[in-house]
Amino acid sequence: MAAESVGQGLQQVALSTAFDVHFPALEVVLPLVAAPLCFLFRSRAFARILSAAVAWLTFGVALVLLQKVLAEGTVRYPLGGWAAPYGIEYRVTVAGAWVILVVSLVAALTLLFDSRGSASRLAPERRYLYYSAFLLCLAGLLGMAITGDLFNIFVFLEISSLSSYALIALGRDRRALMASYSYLIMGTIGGGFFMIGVGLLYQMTGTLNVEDMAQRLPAVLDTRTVLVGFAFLLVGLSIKLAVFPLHQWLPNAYTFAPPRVSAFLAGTATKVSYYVMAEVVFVLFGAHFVFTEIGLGAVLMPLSVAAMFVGSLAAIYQADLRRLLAYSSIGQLGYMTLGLSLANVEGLTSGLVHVFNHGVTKSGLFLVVACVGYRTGRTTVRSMAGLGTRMPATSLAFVIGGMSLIGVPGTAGFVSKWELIRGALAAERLWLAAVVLVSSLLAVVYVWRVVEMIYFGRPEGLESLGRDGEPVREAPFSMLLPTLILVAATVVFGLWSDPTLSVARSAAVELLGGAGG
Amino acid sequence: MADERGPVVDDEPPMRMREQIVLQVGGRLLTPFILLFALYVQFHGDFGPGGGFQAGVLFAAALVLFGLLFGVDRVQQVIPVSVSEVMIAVGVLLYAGVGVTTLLLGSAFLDYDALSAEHGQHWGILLVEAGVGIAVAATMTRLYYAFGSLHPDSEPAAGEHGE
Amino acid sequence: MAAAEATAAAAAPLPVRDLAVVELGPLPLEVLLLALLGLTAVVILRTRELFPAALLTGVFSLINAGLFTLMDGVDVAFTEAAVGAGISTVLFLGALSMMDRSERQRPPRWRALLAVVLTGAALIYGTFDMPSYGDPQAPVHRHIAPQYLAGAEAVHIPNVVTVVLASYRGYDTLGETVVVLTAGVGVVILLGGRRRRRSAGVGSTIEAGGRDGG
Amino acid sequence: MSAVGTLLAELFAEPGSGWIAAGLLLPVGAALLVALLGWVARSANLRDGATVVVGVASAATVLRLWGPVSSGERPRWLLWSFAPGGHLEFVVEPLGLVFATVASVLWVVTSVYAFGYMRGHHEEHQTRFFCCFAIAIGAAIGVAFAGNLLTLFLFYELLTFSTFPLVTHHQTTAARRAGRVYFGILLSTSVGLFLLAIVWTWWLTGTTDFRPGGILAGTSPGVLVALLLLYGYGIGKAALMPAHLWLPAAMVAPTPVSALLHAVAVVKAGVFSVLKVVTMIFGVDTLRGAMDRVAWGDVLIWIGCFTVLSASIVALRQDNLKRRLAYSTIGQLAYIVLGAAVASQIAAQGAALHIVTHAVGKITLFFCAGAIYVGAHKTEISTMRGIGWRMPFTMGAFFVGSLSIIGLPPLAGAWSKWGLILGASQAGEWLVVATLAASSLLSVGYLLPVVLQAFAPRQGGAAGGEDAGVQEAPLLCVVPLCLTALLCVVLFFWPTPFTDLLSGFAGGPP
Repeated sequence: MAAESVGQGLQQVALSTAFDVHFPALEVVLPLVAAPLCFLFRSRAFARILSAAVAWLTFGVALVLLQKVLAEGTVRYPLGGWAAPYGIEYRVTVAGAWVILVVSLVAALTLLFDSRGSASRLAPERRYLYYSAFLLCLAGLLGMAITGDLFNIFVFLEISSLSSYALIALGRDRRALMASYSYLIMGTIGGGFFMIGVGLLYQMTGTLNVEDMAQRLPAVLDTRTVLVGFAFLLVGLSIKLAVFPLHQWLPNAYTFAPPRVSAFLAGTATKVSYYVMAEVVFVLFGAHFVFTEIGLGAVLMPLSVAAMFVGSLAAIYQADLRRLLAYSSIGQLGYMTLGLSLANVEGLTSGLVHVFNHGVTKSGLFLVVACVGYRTGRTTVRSMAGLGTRMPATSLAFVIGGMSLIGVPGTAGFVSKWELIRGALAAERLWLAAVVLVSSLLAVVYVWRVVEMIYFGRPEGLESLGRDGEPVREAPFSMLLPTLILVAATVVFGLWSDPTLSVARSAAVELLGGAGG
Repeated sequence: MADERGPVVDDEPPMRMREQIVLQVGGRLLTPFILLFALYVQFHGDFGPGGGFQAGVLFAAALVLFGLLFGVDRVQQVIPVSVSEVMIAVGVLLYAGVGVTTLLLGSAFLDYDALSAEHGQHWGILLVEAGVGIAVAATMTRLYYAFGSLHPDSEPAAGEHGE
Repeated sequence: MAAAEATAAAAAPLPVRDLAVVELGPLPLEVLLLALLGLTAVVILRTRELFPAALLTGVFSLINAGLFTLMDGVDVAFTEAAVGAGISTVLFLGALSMMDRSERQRPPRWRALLAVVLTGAALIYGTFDMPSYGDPQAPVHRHIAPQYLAGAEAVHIPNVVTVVLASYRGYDTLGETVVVLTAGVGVVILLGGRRRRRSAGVGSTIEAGGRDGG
Repeated sequence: MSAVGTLLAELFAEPGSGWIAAGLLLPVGAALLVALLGWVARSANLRDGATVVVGVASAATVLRLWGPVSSGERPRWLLWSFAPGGHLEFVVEPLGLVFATVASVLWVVTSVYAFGYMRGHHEEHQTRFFCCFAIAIGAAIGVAFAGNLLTLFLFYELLTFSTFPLVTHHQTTAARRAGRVYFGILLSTSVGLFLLAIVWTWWLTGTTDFRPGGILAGTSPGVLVALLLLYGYGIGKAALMPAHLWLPAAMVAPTPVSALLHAVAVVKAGVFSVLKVVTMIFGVDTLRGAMDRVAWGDVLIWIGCFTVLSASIVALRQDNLKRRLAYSTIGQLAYIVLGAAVASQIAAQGAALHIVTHAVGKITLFFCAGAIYVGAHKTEISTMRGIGWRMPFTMGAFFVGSLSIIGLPPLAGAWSKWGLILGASQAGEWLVVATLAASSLLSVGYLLPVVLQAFAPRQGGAAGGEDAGVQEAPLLCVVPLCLTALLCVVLFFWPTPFTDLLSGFAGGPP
């Protein structure tokens, strides 16, 4: 396609006339256009309705896209009408569609969550800014997962990062500013590294399209430039993915951000980075180069195991619920990167299915904490004391979500863990399976601390009073509904795991098959 | 270097410049030319170096220069904060709007040829560059308002708001 | 050398013409500017007074712009000069006007230093197999660029950079514009709620929300 | 919608699968009904009535399966696959049916007893109690009917979770501490060891299905013995020392829970799982061969013997009646583990029968302990002097239950102990035979003194001040315990349904 078009000037790619061919573009453009609209109209009510509507639309579009990809294979969309290596191409793979589905679902549900509780530093009449930033973040994350162009990934990475810094800084606690700042520093380094990596690879291949680059890379794989480029890409993504020991920005960011922002970011941001990392490793460079020649597994595997233990151990000692959940995320991300480092179908499947399972679980749990914070005014483990009788539904939601973190059979967490163990066995590493199982016992400890507090803790003194000075009661329905939907999803997809697993498996097969183009 | 910081570092650095008559006259003379140059860069981007991004920055630079010399208030009389914010959104929407238009015309997002078979590329590029220029100029101005209008005594308020 | 051949092979679609590879040795001016750049960077790091440091970042950007110009990246140089040396310096100064103007004495950060040294070393290591500067056989010049040149010619837009940025990669530029928007939104979120009190008079302090706490 | 349709179609596609579903879902339905009636309708009588009705229905459903199973059918129900390599599948075979029968029948009896106990005690949160109770029984039936290891594991964990609120029912600090031990041991053994063993098995064989004769034939003996050890300790509910600590800790629970835990659901689910794994994953012949070829092949037997003896000795020293019964249970459970570990068909049958006989005997004893608490407010054996005269039915039943546990004819315990000793001696495991004999003597030592104490002549005249308040427990408590005591006798004279059903269950493929 390159040869015939050179010299013809502008060549165009004809699109079919059906409107749904534009869905890949719409998926990102919808929130991208809605964000400045929110900013333009300066109305909180407008922004709120628009953002929720757009999030649900993106979810619908993501569903359609996923079905289409599963039925017809990769969906391509030439932006600007320019064919692949010349213009920017949207390349919706199964894995990409899967990730955008998770991102848009979590966004839609967190935006459905009544924001009454999320007291932020913004005055009420300026809340539209919050929705604007939220939509930008959503657009950025969706764009990263859907695009087939390395530089475009960087651009959307920047959009999502910048907006998430702003969102995190909105947290009520003044420490949110510092958390946002340190995330900004780390995130900018991560983004910068990614950019350097892209630059070096561009030097050696002359293209930015992922597939095109994947075809042209094998010829230059043995050069030092490519090696260094790969390293920069990987380290940059590892920062965004909070791979141990580059995770230090994460706990503060999730702890001090406004409640809904924690819920949204915890369920989505790292997951998208995970997908991009998988794309870089398996599609761009190919498993053979990454694991056989460079031996990345020897680095990533111990780091993942360390993350599993360090994250869970740290979670055990946290007094603040959100910090506890944040450290738990570091551990859970360890499971995901472990799956990636196994470099087999089962391992990658477990990582990809955990994108959904953990995204849903962790967002649900952060929303639970938001409910608790709204009623009690605190988010410490102590603040859960005795909530079992006063906020029964919220408490039960925490218990179920916690079980999913542990990986109790019947919850979504178990499905991922089981698949991960299969991956470890397929890689002939029984000890790794044992390590995974033992590490989940640590999750039992940190979850159980909270559960005991819920059902056995006795609130002391003023603790039995909520933040409005009245006795604590169940969270309002408008907050409970999205929370319970997310938590119920962990059970539904824990028992009925066929759909999630089969999609994750075809995504994994596709990614692994993409080695070397 | 140490010597140069003398006049600037004194308290209220930007304000001090208001009293520098030479700077004021020079700035007053320069500003229209910078603005003109910004427009040139904006519309000459097809032929020479430049484009919306650089033009936007230049445009904002002119406003900033004016603001440094005559005070932010004077600039805000011309371009109020709210207008700068609106223009940010307008710029982005202009760009994205071109894309949406081409999409509604049945071509790919941002496929300018949908606008016109012959001059589509020209028009498209012109429009999106205008969007970039507006957005960048407005953002830079807004950033300047945010930073340039702050004073050491206006500490961030501690008030927190629920919704 | 093997690497160079490999890059040439990678650029296979076009016939490898026997171009006389012009060995563009480093020009004296470039060396001078690069040395100045390094010097400025070191001075910025060593300065504890933030005001000169902020101004020096402007100088740094200007030198950079000069370097870009020498490398024929006029558009980039233009941007660098306008943004790096112009606006961001002013913004730095504005930010400085509300905080301490000198850095507190801090113990040297060895971890940061180590990270920087490692990154630098990796970058230098990575340059070893890069195509030579200005090598017409480099993949960058042979794979996609010809199409861009031809495309720009076909629509009679002499500035190829503009065509690439606004049309071929127009979506990226939309993204960049959105990045700018995001930055604007972020700043408005964080700083926009505050009112200027001294110059705007009493009236504006009692606007709704008063002290918004940005 | 189509998913539901498929589900229903599958449900009745194969003969018997509908009954399996009913057996499993009825307790769940009971839980829902209890919750509805208790929390929404707020009627205790309706709620308790519903429990009994559904309980009877569920027991009838399970009993309905006896016919097909004893005629050689193996009803199965493939529900869905919840993970690759793991299908939620149920297969009814004799051993599982026996366990399910024990669980569902004794559930009814325990429920009736629990009404009396809970009301007599004015316990709070009764709705939650009966709700969890029903779920626990459902989980136990799930364990019984599990067609593969993963299904078994799923319900095994469900059993842990559903019984946790029962153990910590009082929500006191003591309950919390006990709950921590209970949950900690059961969950860490099951996740850390049991699941690992399952994974290992699945790695070795590519399946986790239960098959007559086992699936591990051909595996190296060392691996087999290591795996056996993993299963032995991984199934923490079987309470092998030192994983037994959860059992005494769980004594803080209300007595009906203890009865359920120690006689019906939890511990029996543990030993049942061990027995099922040995017979249908290892295969007794495969295991026997491996044990003979490895120097430390008998390691599980040694542990079992140690557990039997030490638990019995500890029981001798307990003054708290429930704790003494708990240690007795630990020893008796180890019988069943031993029966499995001996790896002979006869011993396995004896062990399977012991699930039934011990359940009936031990539930009687716990009912009695609870009745003594309700009627006399006594928990320590040393204070029970002479109460037998005031509570003749309770203590009479206690006597019968004791004899059954000791294994004396004409009580049910005799059959199972006989089978175990026979199997062990045929297999040449004389250590096991000796241990069983010694343990019987020890159980005489820790059980009969209670009876002697209760029927000892009272000191200082008829109406001693201390005994003034002592009276027979409410009828709802006494009738069930008399019923179970009667069962101990009946099962001695009429064990054939169980023995017939279980004959040859541990053999190879039919």
